[in-house]
Amino acid sequence: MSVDAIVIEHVIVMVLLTLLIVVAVGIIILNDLLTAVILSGLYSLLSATVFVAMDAVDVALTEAAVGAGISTIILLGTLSFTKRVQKPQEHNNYAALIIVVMTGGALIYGTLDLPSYGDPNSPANSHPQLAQHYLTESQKEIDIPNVVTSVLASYRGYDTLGETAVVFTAAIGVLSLLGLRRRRRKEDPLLTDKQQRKQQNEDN
Amino acid sequence: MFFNNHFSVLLVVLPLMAAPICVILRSSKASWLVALISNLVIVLLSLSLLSHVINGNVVRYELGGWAAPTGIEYYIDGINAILISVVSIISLATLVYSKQSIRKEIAQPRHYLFYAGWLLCLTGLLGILITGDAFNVFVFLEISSLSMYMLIALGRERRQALVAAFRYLILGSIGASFILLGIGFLYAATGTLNMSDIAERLPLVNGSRTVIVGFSFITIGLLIKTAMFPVFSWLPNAYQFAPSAVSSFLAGTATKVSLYIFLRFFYHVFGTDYSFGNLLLGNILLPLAVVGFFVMSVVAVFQTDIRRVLAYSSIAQIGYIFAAISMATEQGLTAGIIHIINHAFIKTALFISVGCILYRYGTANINQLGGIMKSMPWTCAAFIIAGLSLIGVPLTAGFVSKWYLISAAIDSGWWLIAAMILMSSLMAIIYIGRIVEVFCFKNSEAEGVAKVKEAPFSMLLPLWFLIIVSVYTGINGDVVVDLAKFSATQLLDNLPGLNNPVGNPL
Amino acid sequence: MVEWLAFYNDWAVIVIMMAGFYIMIARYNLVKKIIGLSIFQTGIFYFYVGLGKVDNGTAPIFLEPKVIDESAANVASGIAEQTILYSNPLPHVLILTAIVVGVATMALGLALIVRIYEKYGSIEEDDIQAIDSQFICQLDDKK
Amino acid sequence: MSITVDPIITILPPLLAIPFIVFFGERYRNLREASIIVAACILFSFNFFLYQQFLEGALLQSEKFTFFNGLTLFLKAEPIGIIFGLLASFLWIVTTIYSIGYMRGHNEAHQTRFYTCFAIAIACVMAAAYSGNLLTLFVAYEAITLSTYPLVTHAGHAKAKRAGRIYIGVLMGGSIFLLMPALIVTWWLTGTTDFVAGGVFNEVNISPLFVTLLLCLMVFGTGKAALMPFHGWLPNAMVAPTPVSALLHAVAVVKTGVFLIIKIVVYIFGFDLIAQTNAAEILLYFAAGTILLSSFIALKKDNLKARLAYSTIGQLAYIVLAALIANARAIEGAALHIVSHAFGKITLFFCAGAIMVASHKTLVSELAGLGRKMPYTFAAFFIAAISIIGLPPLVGVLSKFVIIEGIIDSQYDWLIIVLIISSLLNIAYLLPIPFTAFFKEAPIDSVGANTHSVIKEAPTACLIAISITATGCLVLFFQIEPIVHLLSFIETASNTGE
Amino acid sequence: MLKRNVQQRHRVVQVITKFLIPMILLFAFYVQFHGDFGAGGGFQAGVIFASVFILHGLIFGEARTRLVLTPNALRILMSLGLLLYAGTGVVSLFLGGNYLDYSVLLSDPISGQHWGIFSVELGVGITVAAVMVSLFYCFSSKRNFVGHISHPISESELDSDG
Repeated sequence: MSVDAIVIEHVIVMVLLTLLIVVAVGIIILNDLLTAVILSGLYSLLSATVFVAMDAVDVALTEAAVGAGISTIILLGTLSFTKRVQKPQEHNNYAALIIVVMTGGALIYGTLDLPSYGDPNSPANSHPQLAQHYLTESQKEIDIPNVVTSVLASYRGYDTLGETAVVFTAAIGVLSLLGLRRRRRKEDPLLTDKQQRKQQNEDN
Repeated sequence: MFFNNHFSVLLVVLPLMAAPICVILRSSKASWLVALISNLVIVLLSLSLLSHVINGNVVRYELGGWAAPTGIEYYIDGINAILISVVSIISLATLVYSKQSIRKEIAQPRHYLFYAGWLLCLTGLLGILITGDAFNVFVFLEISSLSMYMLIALGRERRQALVAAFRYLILGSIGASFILLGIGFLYAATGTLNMSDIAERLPLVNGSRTVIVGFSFITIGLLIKTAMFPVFSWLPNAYQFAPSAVSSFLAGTATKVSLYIFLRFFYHVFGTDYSFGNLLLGNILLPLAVVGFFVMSVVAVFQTDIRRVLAYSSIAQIGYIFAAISMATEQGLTAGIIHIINHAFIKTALFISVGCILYRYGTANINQLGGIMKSMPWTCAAFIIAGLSLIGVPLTAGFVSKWYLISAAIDSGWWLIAAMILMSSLMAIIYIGRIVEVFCFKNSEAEGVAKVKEAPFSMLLPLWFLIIVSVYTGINGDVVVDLAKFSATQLLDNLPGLNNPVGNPL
Repeated sequence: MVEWLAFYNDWAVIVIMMAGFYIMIARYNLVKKIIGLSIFQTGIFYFYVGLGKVDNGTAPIFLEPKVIDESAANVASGIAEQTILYSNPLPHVLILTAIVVGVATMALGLALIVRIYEKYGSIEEDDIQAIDSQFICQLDDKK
Repeated sequence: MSITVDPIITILPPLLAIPFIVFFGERYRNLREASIIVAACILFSFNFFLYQQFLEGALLQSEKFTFFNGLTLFLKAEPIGIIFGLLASFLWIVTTIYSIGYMRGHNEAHQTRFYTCFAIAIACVMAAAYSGNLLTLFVAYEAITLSTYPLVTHAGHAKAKRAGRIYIGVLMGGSIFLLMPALIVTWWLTGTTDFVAGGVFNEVNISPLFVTLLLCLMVFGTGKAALMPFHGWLPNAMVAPTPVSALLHAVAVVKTGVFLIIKIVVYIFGFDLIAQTNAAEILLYFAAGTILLSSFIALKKDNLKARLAYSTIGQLAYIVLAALIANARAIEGAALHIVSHAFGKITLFFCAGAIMVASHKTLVSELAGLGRKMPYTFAAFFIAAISIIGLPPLVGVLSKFVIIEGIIDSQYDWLIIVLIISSLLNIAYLLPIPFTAFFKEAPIDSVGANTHSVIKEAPTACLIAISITATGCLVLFFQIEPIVHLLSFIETASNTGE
Repeated sequence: MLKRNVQQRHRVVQVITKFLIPMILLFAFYVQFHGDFGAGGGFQAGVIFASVFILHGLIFGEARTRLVLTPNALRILMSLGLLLYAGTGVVSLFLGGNYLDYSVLLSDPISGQHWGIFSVELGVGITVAAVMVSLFYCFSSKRNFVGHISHPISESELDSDG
């Protein structure tokens, strides 16, 4: 690949990130929550593209499935129970703005010494026992083409165990708050009598 | 003493596996039993771990059999071995207590979820304490946080509990995101996630702005998680409205574990010289801590709900601990660790005794609890003893803490801070004395209130167990002091690193 | 100009994070706060994944199963093969975990919002505060 | 030196009495009170035993209990402690007899709680008297505060609770805020909190200002010594039942405070250090001010117990003053004054309580003509008042005399004037009380009958107690020699330390 | 009532969905078991698998989906998934390795790794799928409550809550 290809790669990411900023600002401004939710779905799809452009296909797949899929569905579910429109806020919150600007400033200060984007010799990409080890040794040790999977499930399998536990925790949390069973049910015309009875048994 | 390295992993895996088993069993009693048994085993394991580590061994355990920076490892030295024991003992005590208490607070069908959440919270806390990997800290922090949000939302004043849980969720997520960002910056600078490895590589990039920003974001995130002075707003509501068993458990453990992360990062990963020498962390933390414990003690005096008094007092105590550890001396660190341990037991005991009162009277409002000493003498006696300990009366654990805090401050030449600590102790006399006076000498206004039985035995048992522990550590203070001194010197002296001769990787 | 362009990605990511952060702390609407949280977190994800990007690199999936052979000829061809650069897989793994954590937090937060709406009839922070303080006033009046 | 006796035996009798007190409870009150008297007698005999052993040269020390980090708790008997122990245990017997009469006559509630806390307080006082180092004394001091708090708030009404708040606030607040840091600093500087003859600071180099500060912290931190401006708790604490005011707030508790100051002066700082640094001078002004001011306030108080309380504050300041002069003679005077004031003031309080039980009168102005109805009580009051004022042939004069000797030995001669003025003021506020009672006519009510016609003499138990202590004032005047002899042991100890 | 009409009217969608479901299922299995070779793995597969049921629920009404995948089954499945993951580690403990050390699972370390990864990915997949479906259930089964909320909160409700 040539230098031009690198430039194009960079430019793609830049454009996508700019688009993301636009969407995020849209979410800040809009009072209609439904639109905000739809925008956040769009946002997730865009970010999946960003991840592809950054070579993180697994992340992209997950972001698409989770961000655009599950998150949007539960957000919509929530909106269907609550209000669709946010109460307009009369005054801007300047304290919050100051905090945000300060935090952002600190972060920008931190990026000044950051290795440049795509640098193969950055500490993160050149650590012999981590990044390099995974790319060079995993074939020998685990022999799975997708390095992400071998890192995820084996080298850092313990993290993934924790991740599964997080999902589980969230599930029992939601269960404890909302409950799995329907507490009050109208008759569903699509169900036969037999099915209705079965469901009642199931619920009791 | 016999300790097999493999046992260390069971500390985390056991509650992690017990949680889904609870969910499968779905019965209140069975899941309580599962939780209790697994917790009991954990206590035994943690004590044997402690006795192993206290001989100067550092336990390192490579998960998945991958050598340290490549894979994730456990890194257990004095400080986390102590805290693992403290957390598991407190969890056991509050678990015994919870059986009765949640009967009145949580609907029967949700009990199994409660215990599952409890076990996951314990998993998270122990996971944070035990791990030697920076990112792994974040993962387990989230396990514990999510389960805490859930447990808090189960509180008896459902409405406020929900809002308290939500506010905690928002603030906690901000904190966790900051920590994640901070770890990201560290990763960018060093290319590694293993704490010992980071510590080894940091000197190479010491002046880097990336590291400074990583450092400050981790600090801010942890300050939120520990409910340090300016960012404490989640704590009072959470402790007040959570189920009483949960607030007892959290009061003793949650903020302490965040404090541990703080110690681990700033003494071990960044190194004392860098954190407190180059970046002057002490100069930032100390004023906050001092203002924090002073203001919060004053605020505690004006609360009407006892749980709120205790919550503000907790924030004040966190201020003490921060003041002590930001002195960055061995004395100060020792004092901080002693106070972490002692306060964990004291505050849990206080919250449990308030929980007992809540169980019988249905309120923790100080104005409605006149003269309950007569009907609940054991509970009130426990409250008084624990309260005296909080004040720092001799022969209680609190005295040992105060002694060390003040002598550490004097040792560093910070006379003013010693005076402030003492002033804030006076506030403790006021807010505890106020409650005790109502318990003992105020005549109950409502007639029906007086005719209440003492709390059930299964609630008094853990309460008095904790009281005895805190009195014992007050009388025979060397137990805690020696542990704290050992771990403080270890934190300060042990130059960490993967090839550290003290470590004995398996 | 070009020097500053090198930072464009980092700074854009920071702007995104801060947009999310601003929503979280400045908006009263609880659902908005949760959306803000997810925007903030995605910002962090870009930051992490960006760290692992290698110029000219490709996704860390070995396209052809490599033959592991220690013979000299294959080592030579292996050098040629290794001109394929792979991006660093570690940030991807971390972010996979973080995404899951994010969605878990979001689900729990939204469940709380649903319950709060049931109890308060509002999902605006200031309304909730007003109702709570009114409730406390009532308690005081009773005494 | 072969014999070793553990002073811990003095703590046990009151503690062992508690199960009996609780067990017998309200149902068998005679047995309950009998058990207390037995315990008190045993306690006194133990103290006496210690006294004898001390004279024979036995080592009176308990095992050292390691607290934490090399800090130890232990008991060790020394002359002033023995005197204090003997005094408190003897007066406990008397007070118990008195309180039987008083509590029953007054129909007080919660008597079991009262006696239990009382016993605990006495045990703590014993621990304080025989404490082997400053830390032990501090621990005992705190324990006394806590165990007497329920006694102060005994009545449970708003005034009692307010008194309790002030009590805890001043005593505990003072000790935690001032005394504890002083203790920690001492330990931090010297690595010990032990009482060493001649002081512990000999090895370390500290500036005079620092010594002054430390001494001020300790003296003001000892709120129980009621040095102004930390005196407010004492008049408030008078809301407690009279036996409490009598034994605890005229003898045991407040004397623990001054005892602590004496110990600090003698064994922590040492005479030399105080003399060299002139550290005590500012405190002497405070003490002198307290003596005069409290006497003036006492003059204005119409409530009998309040007047006695301010008198106590003044008398305590004598002891503090004597201690701070820091020479051997003055210390001896201070120790003697502990004893003489104890007998005098406890009698006065007993009388005040007896008057209250018999006539329900609490104000001085109401006492007119009561003397004829209660002759024994007021006679005892008169004797005790004379003793406090310092006239022969009562013990009060001895201690004042020795204190004045101590002042003459020192550089602060002007203090003699303070003492003389104060003695005159004593006369002015104490003597009018028996005089009104004996010589003024009782008021006549609207019907023309004497309002005192129904009043009888106090209960017999009260009278017995009163006569014992009043006799004590007289007897000690002639039998002071054993105490002086015992005190001579301190001097030699501090001399060898120099 | 509106909902019913919508469901009855959209036969076309329902028919198409019936065709789509097996394909999505197939894709989910592909992602699950092919994750070693291409992008994807347990988590993604779990989400896709769950999306089958979510789609079914959206189109045919969530009540019918509950008949296919009952809440009880979900509860047990999500627990079993987590147990499978953690249990794999325990098995390697018993076989003498460290926790989650898959190399000891079989005599050949590499195929041990393969089987270990397969097993834990399966665990993740099961848990995630079950969790996602139950999240969907939770967030849709509360719908019937909405009509019963009074705005703003009445006094009586305030009292009952305290």
